[in-house]
Amino acid sequence: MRRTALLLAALAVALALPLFLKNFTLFQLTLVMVYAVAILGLNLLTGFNGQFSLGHSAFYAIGAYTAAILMDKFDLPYPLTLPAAGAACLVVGFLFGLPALRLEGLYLALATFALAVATPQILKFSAFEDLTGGVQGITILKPDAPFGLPLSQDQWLYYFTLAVSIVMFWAASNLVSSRTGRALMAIRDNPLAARSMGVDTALYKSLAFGVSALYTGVAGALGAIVIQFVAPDSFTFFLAVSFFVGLVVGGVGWIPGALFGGLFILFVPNWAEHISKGLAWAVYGIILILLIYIMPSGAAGFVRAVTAKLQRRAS
Amino acid sequence: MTTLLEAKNVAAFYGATKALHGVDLTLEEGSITTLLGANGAGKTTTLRALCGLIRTEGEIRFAGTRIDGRVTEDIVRLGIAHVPEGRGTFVRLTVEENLQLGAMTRRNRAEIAADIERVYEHFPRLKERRKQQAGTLSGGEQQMLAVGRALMLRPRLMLLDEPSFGLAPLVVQELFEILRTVNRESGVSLLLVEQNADLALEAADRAYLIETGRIVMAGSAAELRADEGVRRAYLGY
Amino acid sequence: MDRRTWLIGTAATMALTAAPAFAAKKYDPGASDTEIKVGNTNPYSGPASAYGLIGKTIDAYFKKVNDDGGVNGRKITFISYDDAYSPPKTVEQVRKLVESDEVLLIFQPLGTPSNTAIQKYLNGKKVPQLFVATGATKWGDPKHFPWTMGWQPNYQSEGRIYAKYILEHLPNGKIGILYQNDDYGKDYVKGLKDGLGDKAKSMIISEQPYEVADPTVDSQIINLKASGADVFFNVTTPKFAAQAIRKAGEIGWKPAHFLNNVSQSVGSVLKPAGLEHAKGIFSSYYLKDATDPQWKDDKGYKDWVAFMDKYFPDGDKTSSFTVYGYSVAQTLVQVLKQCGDELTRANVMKQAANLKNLELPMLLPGIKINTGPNDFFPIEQMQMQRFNGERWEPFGPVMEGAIGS
Amino acid sequence: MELFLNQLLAGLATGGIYAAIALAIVMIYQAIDHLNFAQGEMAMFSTFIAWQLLQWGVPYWATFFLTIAVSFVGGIAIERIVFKPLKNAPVLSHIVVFIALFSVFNSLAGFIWDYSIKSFPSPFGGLHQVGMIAVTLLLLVGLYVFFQYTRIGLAMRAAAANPESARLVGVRVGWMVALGWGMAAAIGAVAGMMIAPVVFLEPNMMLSILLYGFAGAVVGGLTSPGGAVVGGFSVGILENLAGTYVPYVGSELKLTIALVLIVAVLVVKPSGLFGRRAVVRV
Repeated sequence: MRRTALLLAALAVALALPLFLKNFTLFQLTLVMVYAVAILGLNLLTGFNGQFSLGHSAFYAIGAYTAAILMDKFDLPYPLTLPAAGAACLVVGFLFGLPALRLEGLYLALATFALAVATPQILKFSAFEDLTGGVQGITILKPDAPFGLPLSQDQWLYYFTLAVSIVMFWAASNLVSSRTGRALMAIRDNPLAARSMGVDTALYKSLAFGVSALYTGVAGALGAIVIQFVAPDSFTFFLAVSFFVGLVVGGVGWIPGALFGGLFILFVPNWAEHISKGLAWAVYGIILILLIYIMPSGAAGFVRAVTAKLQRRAS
Repeated sequence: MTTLLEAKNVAAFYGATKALHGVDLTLEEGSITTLLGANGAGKTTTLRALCGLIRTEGEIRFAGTRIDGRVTEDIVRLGIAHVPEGRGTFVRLTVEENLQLGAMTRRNRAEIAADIERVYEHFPRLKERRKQQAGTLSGGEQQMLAVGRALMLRPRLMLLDEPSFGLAPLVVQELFEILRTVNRESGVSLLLVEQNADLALEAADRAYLIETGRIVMAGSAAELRADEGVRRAYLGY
Repeated sequence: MDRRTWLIGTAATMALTAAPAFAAKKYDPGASDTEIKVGNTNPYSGPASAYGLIGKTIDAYFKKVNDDGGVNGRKITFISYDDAYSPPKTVEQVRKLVESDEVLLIFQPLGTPSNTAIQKYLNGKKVPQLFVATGATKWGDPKHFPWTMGWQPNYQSEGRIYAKYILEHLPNGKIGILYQNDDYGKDYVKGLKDGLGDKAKSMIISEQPYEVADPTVDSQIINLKASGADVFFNVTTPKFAAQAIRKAGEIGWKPAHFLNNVSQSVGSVLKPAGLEHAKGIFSSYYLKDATDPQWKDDKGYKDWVAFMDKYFPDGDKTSSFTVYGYSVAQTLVQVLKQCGDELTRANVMKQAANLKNLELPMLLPGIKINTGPNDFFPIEQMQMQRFNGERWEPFGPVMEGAIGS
Repeated sequence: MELFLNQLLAGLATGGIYAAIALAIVMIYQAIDHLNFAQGEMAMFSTFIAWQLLQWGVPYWATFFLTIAVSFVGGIAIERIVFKPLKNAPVLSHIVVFIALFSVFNSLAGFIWDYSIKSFPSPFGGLHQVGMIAVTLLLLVGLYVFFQYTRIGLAMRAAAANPESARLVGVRVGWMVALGWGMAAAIGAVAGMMIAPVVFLEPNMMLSILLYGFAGAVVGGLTSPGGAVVGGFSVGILENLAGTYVPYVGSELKLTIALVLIVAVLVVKPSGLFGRRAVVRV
């Protein structure tokens, strides 16, 4: 009951924000949601299935390019590009998950990292240039609010992204508490036991990769629409590393953590730059270390500790 | 006889969970003492508490010095060798390297080499396999290696956590024979945690019974053996 | 600023904007009686962070301008953010500059992808995207993007200048190309090919790309030598240029070597590569190389050194980026001066498109900045030069790449 | 044929770079059971310290050993200050801290020494790349002797393999980990000073080299210093030959091809070519 009330309150605040905030701030919050969905995808893989990835920028890029190409070359309306991007990434993720089955822990982290590093090079590859725009990338148009709604483009995109994010988060929490979710977690916690209980670990692990990629791909498509531009330089391995940082800072295996992660990777670098321009990334690094020092398990652990304390006091 | 180790009202914790609730123990120099109890009663925890592997409260003295709150590495240097549950074998290192590690706190190379030879005398099979990866040894051999490694410290006290676990009866007999020899010849005191109470009581001078983190009975091995409750619960006759 | 230049600039202002100069004060966001806010993004971190030096130099130069009394009595507030060479970050930072900091104009955002990402936004908002720090050709398109203007000679025209020279002097040359696999590298190659025209196919016998992520370009140089090329078109950024020059020298490959001007710095490229390997290299340039001893008594050079010593003492005087930042900042100051009291975004663009024969102290002698309503390419001239083992020797006339105008 | 030989030699030379850094990676992996993503940046930072000493007029070999000493102490300090308090934090949090260190070192180097390239001298003159390979092999032999034949080397191996058992025989595990950091930093410093003359010194010089170093270490097997060296050389050669001989896509997708091959190796042999999986009987 309390949880529902909390969620409804949060939703009310989210819906009301555009009335008070500048377009620029809304744009930033839109990006936060985009990143949150991407991190959620990573969380489904790492947090709930125990597989590492330092390569999710690749799926984000595939989602973004799918959306951009469909809009630019085939004039597909932008809302339809999201399912297309998701489907494309589901397939690619699943296929990548197959060889990844053989790899564990660090080796998987490295294989995915390699994927992240190779992504910009593949996007630039001259044979695909007609489609991808090569090194120049693709510029796309920013959508106006439909049905003559009296909203600015930024306000409309904020609501659009909010709606998509809610659906994605809702689906994720349902997935996690379903039979499939339990199988995924059983694999994470004890692969041998899961197998002996009759869980097809290979299938589920590849599927986890696919679903995770789907989430990140949808985020990529949203990101492309919000930024209005895709180019190889937008999808370097720094992006993959950012997602990873967002995942850990938010809390591995905790769905709302993705939102914390999104806020962190968007705003903290800006604060760091505000504190010292020359040493911005040193400041960022130190903030990160201190944060891990204070909350070793990210926001998830922190929130759990606080609620536990409150409950203890209440009882 | 002098007191070698004395624990007073020792509590121990895994994280925030209290696992021992005030354990009192006294070990005499040169004795064999056994700690009996059911699964999960706190036997292993007691051993881990004595050598500083987990957080404790209360007082522990070894040969007169307080050792509670000190780090394991320092406690080891005072002469307490712990043969842990699961034997703690360094599986990727060779048998001989495992033994050398046992003497990590000692400096005199000649003495160490001599001691390795003595361990090989006790356990000739280890000598045959000295260059082998320790992980390739059988369970009994690994247990012997663990005891050998502990001996390399030249300890005053050895803590043994279920040395008979998973071993064939003949091997167990052989192992206990050697333990008794070591106790007799080198004067090493032993604290023995065992599931096999019969075996332990036969070897021991003194015995403690632990239940849910508390010592519920203490006395000579003979006394415990004679106790009706102990007999029914732990000796099974 | 050099007095003569200032006079020319002022004369131009007087002649062409006489009427508006006396008009009433008019301001757009970011301008007031006391202040002009100028926004900028630069990669201060990430793989392209070497370019961050440009932003720092501009910042230092505006401090000097402010110390000297500002522009028409107004101080310049320079707000520069890090975009780490990542287009989404550029979009975010530029929107922050426009919507939150409310700058009058965006000046010198760096990088082709970054500028592409913000071009539509800024043109939609009618905010000047002035003197962008990239040499792509697409920045001079006033018909479609009247709020966007480049500054430096574009890469393609530089490529054409080399093509012209090769056709004239090495008509039977076999050309090998090393280029960075991005927009910058590909623009150069396109310029060269366009310049060679029909002969491009037969003359170019090997093209070797490299990635910024490659540790070295040794392998590519070996392939180029093996291809039998005797003309080497070297389209590389400083680190790789130094590697390429050294490797070619080490393996005894001695082609006619054309080096793009991005990497012509004596101090930070040719010297690390080994001056003996660099001897005989051709390049073309528009700025004075601060490490070239021939300028040591030059008034413009000495002023620049005085500026660096006072306002940017930590700045790298061997890098061409500090000279670049200094000169482009001077160009903006000229535009703002011409704006007089009418500091509107429209007038900024109008004056930027109204630079006539502007000479700057660190531009090579004979190179002038010219713009017009249909000419959004401020610098189009370059001077061919050859390295004599110690310094660059100019030869031939000032050349025009002639594209777009 | 001549082209092939030249590419092979060039690949061997770049492979030497990867091998050196792969060795440092494996070192720290042995000590702490993690891949240190800040390894390259630490090496870069050490090299800048060396460069600064040279600028101040310190002779080359004095600089060389002074830098190694400073890096060794620095590595230990990092472990004591940053990681010791976090020893109970989850693995993923550790990786984030590596990323944080990466940012700190990169940013700090750029702030102090700026981002333009600097040439770094070689003690071997024209034969630098031969010298570099020799130094790498020397390091490898030195490490082998250290780990195989010294007590402290044995203690380090024990601490990495089974920390609790190691404590029970009196090994000061915390200090062994710190020592591992120190050694990794010192080896990184040597690698940096050997690599910088080839690629020029600047804050981002290790970015891609680290990746190739990882690849080399993984191909060779993370548990084997010798494997790391072989792996590093193979990656270097592979990359050059792919760039030269794979038609059409080779030159443009050189990096991608190399990475695909590495992943392929992993799929076939998940613990690398020379890596060991622990043999355990219960």
